[in-house]
Amino acid sequence: MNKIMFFAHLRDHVGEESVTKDASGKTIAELKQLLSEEYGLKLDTVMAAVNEEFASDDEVIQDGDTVAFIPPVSGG
Amino acid sequence: MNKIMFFAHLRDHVGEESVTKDASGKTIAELKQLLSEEYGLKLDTVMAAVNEEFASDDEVIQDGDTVAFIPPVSGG
Amino acid sequence: MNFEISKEPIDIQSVIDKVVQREAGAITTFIGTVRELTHGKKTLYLIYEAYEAMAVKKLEQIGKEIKERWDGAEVAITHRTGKLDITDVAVVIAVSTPHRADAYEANRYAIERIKEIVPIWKKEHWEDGEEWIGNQLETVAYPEGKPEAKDLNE
Amino acid sequence: MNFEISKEPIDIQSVIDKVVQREAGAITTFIGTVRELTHGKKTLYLIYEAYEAMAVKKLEQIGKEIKERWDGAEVAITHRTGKLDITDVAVVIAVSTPHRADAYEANRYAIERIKEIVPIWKKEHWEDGEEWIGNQLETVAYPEGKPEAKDLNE
Repeated sequence: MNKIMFFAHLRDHVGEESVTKDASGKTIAELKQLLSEEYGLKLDTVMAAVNEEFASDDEVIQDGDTVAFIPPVSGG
Repeated sequence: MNKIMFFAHLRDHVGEESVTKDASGKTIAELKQLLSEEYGLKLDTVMAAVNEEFASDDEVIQDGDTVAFIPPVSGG
Repeated sequence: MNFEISKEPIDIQSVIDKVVQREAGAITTFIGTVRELTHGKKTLYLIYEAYEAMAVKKLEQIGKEIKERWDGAEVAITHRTGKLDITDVAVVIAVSTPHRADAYEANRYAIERIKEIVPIWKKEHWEDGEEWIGNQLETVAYPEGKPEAKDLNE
Repeated sequence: MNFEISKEPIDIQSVIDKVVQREAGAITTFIGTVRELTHGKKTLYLIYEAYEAMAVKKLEQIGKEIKERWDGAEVAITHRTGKLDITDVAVVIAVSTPHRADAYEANRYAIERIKEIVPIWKKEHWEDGEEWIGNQLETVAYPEGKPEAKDLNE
């Protein structure tokens, strides 16, 4: 299983800090597509992180990985 | 009369923080020449200030003016 | 612990203390504060949210990048989260180096990198609404909202 | 009293407090500290001497120059005098501005100007001697040891 984390407007939209899903074997792009359909999220300009490191769209998710969606940041 | 102030190595050399002299009517250049002879000071690369403002070599000293000699600064 | 995310107000002196070194002649700090007006619009307060574990890692990465680029540099960064009022301190970056030019440049580099790669977001609250703010880079076009390829997996 | 010469240790936070403003999103500070090694030579301690009345005036002048050049800037500077040990703080410059690029640039301007026009001198003490140090400008040739004509009578 995988922990999927949301931040900023994504968190507000989904209404959860994280959800648990089996995403193993899927690419980030495939997971984005799935979540877009399930929650009506717009994820095409959103970065992903796998286990706290930025990940590209073609990275394949392993069982146990934590996936986070990172909207454009605005710290500082 | 005029208060003539010395700083840094000039103060060490003269052995006084300041001396009192009548320099009125003299230019800064003339006062430098006089002090060079009297104390063996090398003042050609030293700036002067009159009443706490930088003064050029041709400025004429008035009675009551405070004159200070300002070696290259090294604050900060 | 030179790189921290803090829910409490930041003690600036304690961030500075982390970079004091006998080899340093210069320490620069950048203190990001909550400004009342942005594009003429009045901010009431901000909420900062962070992906804390990853944010700390990315701050550490920025510190590492600085030490590689500026010889003898020490770096400490603390970023606040939660509700911040006008003039509250959101971030403190302290950099020490042997010579002052490096201290300014390395510090500037740190804030620009924070605005590129550190997962922290702010929500502005105005009298007539609220909004999560996208990237705040003032100088770099960043239309896709994602870090450059070079930033990935570093 | 945003511009001071102090015989006592400088409280950095109190200098920063002077430039906090609701319009500022950025505060930069420069903290000049006593470095142990200069050109490989080991400093034991420094003595700073100032022409205090004129130094305060010249710091005020620098503040005025900054406010003219950088819109909305606030500036505070305190310079220490007396005996300073390694890592002691010699000078603190705090600048606040609405936007961060200005805060870095204006702060950098302040330290360069201090090294040009403010009558403060340091005497370095080493194991084998001591010497009053001439100008410390790292970037500008200044062979005559005097400010540019434009600095006079400003």
